[in-house]
Amino acid sequence: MADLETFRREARAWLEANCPAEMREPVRDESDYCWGGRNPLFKSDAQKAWMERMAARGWTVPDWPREYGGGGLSPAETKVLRQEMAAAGARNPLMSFGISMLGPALLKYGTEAQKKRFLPEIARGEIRWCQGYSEPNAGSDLASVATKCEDRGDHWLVNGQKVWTSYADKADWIFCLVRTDPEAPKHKGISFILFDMRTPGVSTKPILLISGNSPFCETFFDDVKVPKDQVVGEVNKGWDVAKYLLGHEREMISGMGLGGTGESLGAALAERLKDDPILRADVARFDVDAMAFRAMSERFIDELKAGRAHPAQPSIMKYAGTELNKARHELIMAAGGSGALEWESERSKGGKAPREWLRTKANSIEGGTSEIQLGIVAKHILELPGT
Amino acid sequence: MADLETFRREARAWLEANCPAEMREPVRDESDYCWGGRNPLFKSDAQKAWMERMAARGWTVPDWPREYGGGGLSPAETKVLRQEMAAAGARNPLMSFGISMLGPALLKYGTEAQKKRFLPEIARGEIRWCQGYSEPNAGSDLASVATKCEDRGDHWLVNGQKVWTSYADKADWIFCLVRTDPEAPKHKGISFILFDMRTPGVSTKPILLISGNSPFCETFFDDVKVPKDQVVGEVNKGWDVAKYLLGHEREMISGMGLGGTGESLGAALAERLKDDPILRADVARFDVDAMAFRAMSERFIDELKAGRAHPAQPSIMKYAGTELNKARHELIMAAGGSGALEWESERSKGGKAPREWLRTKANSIEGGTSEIQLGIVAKHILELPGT
Amino acid sequence: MPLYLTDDQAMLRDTAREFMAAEGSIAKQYRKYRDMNCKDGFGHALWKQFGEMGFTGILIDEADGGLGLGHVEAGIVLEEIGRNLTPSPFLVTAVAVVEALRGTRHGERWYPGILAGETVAALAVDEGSKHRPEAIAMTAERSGNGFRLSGRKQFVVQGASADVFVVAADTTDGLTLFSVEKGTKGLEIEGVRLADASIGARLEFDRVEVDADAVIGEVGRGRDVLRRVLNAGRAGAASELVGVGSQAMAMTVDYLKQRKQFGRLIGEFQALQHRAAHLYSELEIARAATLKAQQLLSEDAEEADMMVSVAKAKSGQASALAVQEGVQMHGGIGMTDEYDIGLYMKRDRVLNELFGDASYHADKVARLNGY
Amino acid sequence: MPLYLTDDQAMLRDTAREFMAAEGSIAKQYRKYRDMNCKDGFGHALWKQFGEMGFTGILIDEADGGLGLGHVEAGIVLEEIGRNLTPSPFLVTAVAVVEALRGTRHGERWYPGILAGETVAALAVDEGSKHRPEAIAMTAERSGNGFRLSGRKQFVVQGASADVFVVAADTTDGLTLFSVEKGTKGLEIEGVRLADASIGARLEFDRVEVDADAVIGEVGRGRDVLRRVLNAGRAGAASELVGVGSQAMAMTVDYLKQRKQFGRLIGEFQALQHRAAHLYSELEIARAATLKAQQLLSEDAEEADMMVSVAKAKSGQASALAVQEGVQMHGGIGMTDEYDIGLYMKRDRVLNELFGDASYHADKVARLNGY
Repeated sequence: MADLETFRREARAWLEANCPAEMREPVRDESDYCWGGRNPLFKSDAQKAWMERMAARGWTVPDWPREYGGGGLSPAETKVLRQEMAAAGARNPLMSFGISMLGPALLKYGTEAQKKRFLPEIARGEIRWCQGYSEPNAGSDLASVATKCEDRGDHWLVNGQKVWTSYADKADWIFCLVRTDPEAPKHKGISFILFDMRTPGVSTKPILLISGNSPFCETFFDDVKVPKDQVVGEVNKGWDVAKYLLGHEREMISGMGLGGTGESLGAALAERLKDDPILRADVARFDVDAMAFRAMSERFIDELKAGRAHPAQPSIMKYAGTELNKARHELIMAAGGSGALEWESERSKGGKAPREWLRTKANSIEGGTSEIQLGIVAKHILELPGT
Repeated sequence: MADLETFRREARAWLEANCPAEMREPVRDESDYCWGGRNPLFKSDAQKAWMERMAARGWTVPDWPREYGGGGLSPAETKVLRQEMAAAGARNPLMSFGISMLGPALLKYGTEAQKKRFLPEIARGEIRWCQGYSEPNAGSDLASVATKCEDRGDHWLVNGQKVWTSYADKADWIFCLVRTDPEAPKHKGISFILFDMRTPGVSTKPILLISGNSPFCETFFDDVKVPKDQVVGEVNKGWDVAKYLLGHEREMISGMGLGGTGESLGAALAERLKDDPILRADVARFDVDAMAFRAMSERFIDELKAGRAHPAQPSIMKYAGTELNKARHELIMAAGGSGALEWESERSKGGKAPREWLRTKANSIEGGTSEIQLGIVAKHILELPGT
Repeated sequence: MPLYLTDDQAMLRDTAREFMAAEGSIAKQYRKYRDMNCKDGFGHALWKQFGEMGFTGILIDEADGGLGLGHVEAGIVLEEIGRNLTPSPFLVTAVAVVEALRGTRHGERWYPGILAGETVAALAVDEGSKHRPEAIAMTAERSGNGFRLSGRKQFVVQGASADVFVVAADTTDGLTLFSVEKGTKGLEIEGVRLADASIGARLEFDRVEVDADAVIGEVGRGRDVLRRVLNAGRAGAASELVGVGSQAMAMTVDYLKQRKQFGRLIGEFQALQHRAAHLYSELEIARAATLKAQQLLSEDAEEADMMVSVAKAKSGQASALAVQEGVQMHGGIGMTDEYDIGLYMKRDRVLNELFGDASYHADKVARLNGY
Repeated sequence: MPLYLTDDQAMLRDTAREFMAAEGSIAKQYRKYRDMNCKDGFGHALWKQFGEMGFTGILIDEADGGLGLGHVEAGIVLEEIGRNLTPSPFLVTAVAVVEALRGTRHGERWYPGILAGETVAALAVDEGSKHRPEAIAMTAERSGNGFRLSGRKQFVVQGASADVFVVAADTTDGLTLFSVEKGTKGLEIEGVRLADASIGARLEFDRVEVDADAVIGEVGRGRDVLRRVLNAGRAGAASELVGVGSQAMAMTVDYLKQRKQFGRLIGEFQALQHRAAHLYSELEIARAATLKAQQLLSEDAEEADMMVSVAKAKSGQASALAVQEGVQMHGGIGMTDEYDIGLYMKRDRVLNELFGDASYHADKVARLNGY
C-alpha cells in the first residue's frame, strides 16, 4: 500500500508537469477527441503533445505489458492512475477501438507475432481501427455472418459487405468477422480477421441517419486479398473471439451511464413545467426512475470491481439504461415544444435537441437490442426454458 | 315500419300495465336479480309476478320461436321491446345462463326433441343451468378437456372435475364439455353433454377468492351416469358447439362495457385529487383512455348492428376493456388511500372498494386472458405468422 | 349517426386514399421537396390538385362554392395525408382558417383562392414553444380607424408561404382575431425548417397597422371563434396522427412478415406479436375517438370540446407508440434516412405538438371535468 | 461504502432468511392469525422470538442494550419479512418508534420491552386517508402542567395492540411529538382489519390530558424528529416492498417453469419471458435504490430525504408490477385464496399506502428538486 501511495504521488506530479492546461478542459464536442491514426488530425499542438507523452510512458494503455507498448501497471496502479487523471481533469489522450476492443482480443487470442506487430502501434495511436461485425441481413443475429472468406492457398479472399462500421471512412485497418466455412453450423464457420483498409477492393459509404450525419458506414469488400497470418485465434473459431469482445462491449456500454448522471431532469426543466402539470408528473416519475437507476449503476460498478457481478447483469444495465435515455429525450422534446422541433436554425444549434432525441432511438438497437437483452435475462438469470 | 310502431305502442302499454313499480327500480345488488330454478328464491311477490308475466308472453326470450316458449319476435321487434323496457326502467325479469348460453347452442345444434324438452323450461325460468367448461389444468387451453365420458352402452359414464363453474351450487342442470375420445387429436374427441346436478356422483365446492366469497365452484363428477340422448350435436364434435358459445360469450363480455360508462373518473374523485398532482395526472390520462375506449365500444356496437364488425374485434374490446377496468380500480384504490384498505368495517361496506378492486384482477383472466386476446388479434387481424 | 363511415364517406375515403398514394406519396412529395430544400416545404402543384379534387372545399359551405361537408370528411382526407406524410397547407388552410373565416367578409375574399388550391392561409396563435391559447400576449391597440398589432408568434405552420394570416391578439376587452396579409408593413416572417422538413414560421409584429376591416367577427369576441378554429384543427390533427400511426404500424407489420432473424420470421416472436396487437388496439381506439369527436363537432354538440381533447390526446399517444415501436422493430435500418419509418417518427413529433400535445389535452379534459 | 452488502450484512441476511422462512412463514403466521381472526393481527410469540434473535435491537444503540446497527440492517430483516408476509410490529415499533425515542427518556422507558419483544409501540401520524404529514390538524393545547390532545388519527399500524403511541400534534409553535400510553383517559382505539389481514387502528383523542413529560424531544421541534422517523419508516417499507415483490416474482417464475398450456411450458412463451425480465430489472433497480437510501440515512447524509422518497416510490411501483404480473401469469388460481400469490397483492397495496404512496413521493422528489 505504501508503494501505491508512492505511485500516486509520482503519477500526480507527472500529470501536473506533463498534461497541458488545454487538455484539462472538459471536452466540448466530438471533434475534441483525439483518434490518432496514420494521418492523425490533431486539433492543437497540446493535443498532439499530450497523446505522445502519454504514449511514451505506455499510459495510453496503462495495464498492457510494457513489451507491447503498455505501461505494465497492476490493476491497483491503473485504478490510481485513472483516479489521478480524473482529479487533474486530464482528458483521455487517445480514443481508440484498437485499445477498447481489438487490444483485449489480441492479448487473449493473438499469436506472439501478432501482439508484437499490432499492439504497440495501437498504444502509440499510429493505426486507427474499425470494427466489422454487423451485416445488412444479420441484425441482432450477429452470428449469421455472410461475408465470404476463401482460402486461396497463399492468401484469403474476402467478398461481402459490412454495415454500421463506425468511422470506417477514417480508419486505417479493420478487424472483422468473416465466414470461412459455409458448410459448418452457423457459429462454427466464422473467423476473426484483420486487414488494411487500403487493400484493393475495400470501399466505404457513410450512412445518413434520421438524426443526420453519422460516423457509421457501409463497408464493401470486393475480392480483397488478405495475408494468411492475419487471422486472430483459430480459423473457424472466430465466434469465440467475437463473444469475448461483445462481453467487453456490453460492459462498456452498460457502464456508459446512458441512464444519465442522476442529476434531476425536472430541476433543469423547472421553468417549463410550471404550467404543465401532466408533464411535470411524467418528469417527476422519470426522476424517480433515473435516480433509482443511478443507484443500480453504482451498485453494478461496485460489484464489477469486487468481481461479484452476475455475468448477465450488463444486460439489465443496457436495457434499463437505454430505455431510460429514450424516455429522457422524449420528455426533453415535450418540454421544449415547438422550439425543440427546429432542425437547422442557429437558435437551435442546428437542431441539437431533435437530432439528439432521434439519435437516442438507436440506443435500444445498437450493441444488442432491448429484446435481446430481455431474452438474456430471461434465459441466464431467470432460467426460463428456451423455445 | 307502421307495424313496428304499432308493436311499440302495444309493448309500451303492456309494460305499463304489467311491470310492477318495484321492478322498475334500479337493481341495488346481486341479490336483486331473479335467477329462477326448481326452487326459485324470489325476493318479493313483485319479482315473481314480473318473471311469470314476462314468461307467459315468451318475452323472457323474445326472439326465440313461440313453439319453444319464446316470443317469436323479429330482430326489429326484439330491439323495440328492449328499448321500451329500458325506457320504462324495467328490470331484466330473469337472469339465466340457459338463456344467454345454452339456449343459442340448443337452437343451433340441438335435436328437435332436445329443443322441445329444454327450451321452454329455460324460457319459463324453471331450470337453472350452469356451465362446465374450465378444468383445473386447462386454463387458457380450453380444448384440453380431461373429464372422461365413456360410452357404457345404455348410458354415458362421466368422471372428472370442472372448475370456475359459476353458481354450480345453486344450479339444477349443467352443460359441460367432456372427452369422449381420448385417442383423437385434442379438438376432435370432445362432446357437449347435459345432465341433472342431482345425479348421484355430482358434488360441488365453492371457491374462495382473494376478494372473498364468489359464485364460482369446483364441481366433481364421480361415476355420473348420463342418459344417451343428452349429448348436444354430434358425439366428438362438441368443440364446434363450444366455439359457437365462446363467440357468444366474448361478444357479451366485450359488450358489458367493462371499460366503464364513459363518466369521468376524475369528476367522481375530484375532491381527493386536489392535493395529489401526480395522481391527478394519472386520472386525467385514464379519463382520456376511458372516453376514447367508450367511443370504440359505441363503434363496435354500431358495427355489430350493421353486421360489419371484424370477427376478431371482440378480442380488442375484451382486452382493452378489461385492462382499463383494472386501471380504474387501481386509481380508485390510490385515491381512497388507507380508508379504501378497510376490509370488514361497516364504514367501508364490508370492504366494498378493496374487494371490487381485487375482483377486477380476474377480468383479464376469465373469458380468455389478455394474452389470448392479443394472440387472436396478432393472428386474425394482423395476420402475423404462427409459431 | 352510427359511429362508422357512411357509404358516401367511404367513397370519399377510397378516392382520397387512391389520390394520396398516387400523387401525394413520400417519394413524389415529402422527399422531393425536402431534398430540394424547398423554402415552402410543399408543392404548389399538388395544392392545386387538392383544389381540383374538391378537397379544399370540404368545409366551405355550398353557398360559397364549397362542398358543405363536415369534420368527418376533412378527417378522412387528413388520415390519408397522414399515411403518406403528404406535405400541404390542407390542415391549416382548408380546415383551420376556413373555419375562422366562415360567415365573414374575409371568407368571400379568400375562399375562392382556397377552393382553387392557390391561396395559402396560416394560423398565428402560439407565442411560446408550447400551445397556450388561453394566454395570448400579443396586443392590438386601437389606432385611428384600425388597430396596431405588436408581439410575436411562432409555430405558424406554412407561415413562410402564406398569403394571409389569421392572428389572435388581445384587445383588452377580450380576444380578437385579425386577418393580416403578407407584406403588411412591420410584419416580419422567418421561415423555420422543422424536424419533419415542414416549414413553421416565426412572425414578428412591430406595430403593424391594420384597418378595422381586418377584424374577423367582432372585436373582443374572438375567443368563441378561436374555440371553433382550434377544435377543427385539433380534430384534423388527430386524424392525421391516426393516419401517421396506422401507416407506421402497417409498414412495421409488413416488415415483421418479411424479416428473418435466428432462422425465423421476426413476426413469429410472441413478444413482438403482443406488442403489435396492443398497438393495433390503441390505434383503433384513437380512430374511434377521433371519429366521435368529428361527429360531435359537425353536430355542434356541447360535449365536442371534451371529445376533441380526448381525440387529440389519444391519437397523439397511439401514434407516438406506433412510430416508436416501428423504429425499434425495424432495428438498425429503422434509424436510416433511406427507410421511411423514421420520417413517420419525425412527423408524429410535430403533429403531437401542433394544437396542444397529449399533456395539454389531458389537463384540459381534467379541467373540463372539474378537477 | 460499496453499494452491496458487507460480509456481516450478508450473514445477517442469511440468518434472517432462514429464521423467517422457518418461523415467519405464511402458513405459520399470516394464515394462522388471519384465519383465527386475531384482533392483534400478529403472533406475540414470534415477536418475542424477534427479540431473542436480536432483530428488535438492530436500531437501538449499544449503550441502550441494542446492536447499534443501521438502516441497511433493518432493511435486510424487512426484506425477509416482506418475502414471507410475516405479520409483526417490527416496522412500526423496532424501526419507526425506536427512531422517534432515540436519545430521550422515553427510550429508557420503552427500549427494554422492545428489546425483549414484549412491547408494541405504534406511530400515529396520518389523519385522513392519505399520508399528509405536512398538514397535521390534531391539536395539543397547553393545559396545567401538560397538554390536552384533541383530534383523530387513522392507519395506525398495530394500533390495536400497542402499549404506547408516538403521536404528532400541532402545538401552535410548531409540531410536537408525544408519547401517549394505552388506557389514557379520552383515548379511544378502534382496531380495523385491512385488506391484507393486518390491523390498522383509528384513534380518537377527546381532550386527552398528558404531562409535560409526555413530550418527545422539545416542544414545537417535532418536525425534525418526525422527518427522521418517517425516513426510517419509508426506507423500511421500501425494503419490505422489495421483499414482497421479489417473492411474488420468484413464485411466478417458478410457476412459469411448471405450468403447461397448449403443450408447452408457459415460461417458453416469449411475451411472458420479456415481461418477467422487465420485472426483474425493475426489482433490481428498486433494491439498489433502497440500499442506497439506507446507506445515506445511516450516514446522515443530506441527500437522504430525496433518496428515501425515490426508494419508496420505486419499490412501490416495482412491487405493484410484480404482484399484478404474478396474479395475471398465475391465471385463475392466482385469484383464489388457496394460493399465496393473491396475498402478496393485498400486502403490496397496504405497504404502498404506508408512509406515502408512489405519487406522494414522486411529488416530493419534484418539490425537493425545485419544480
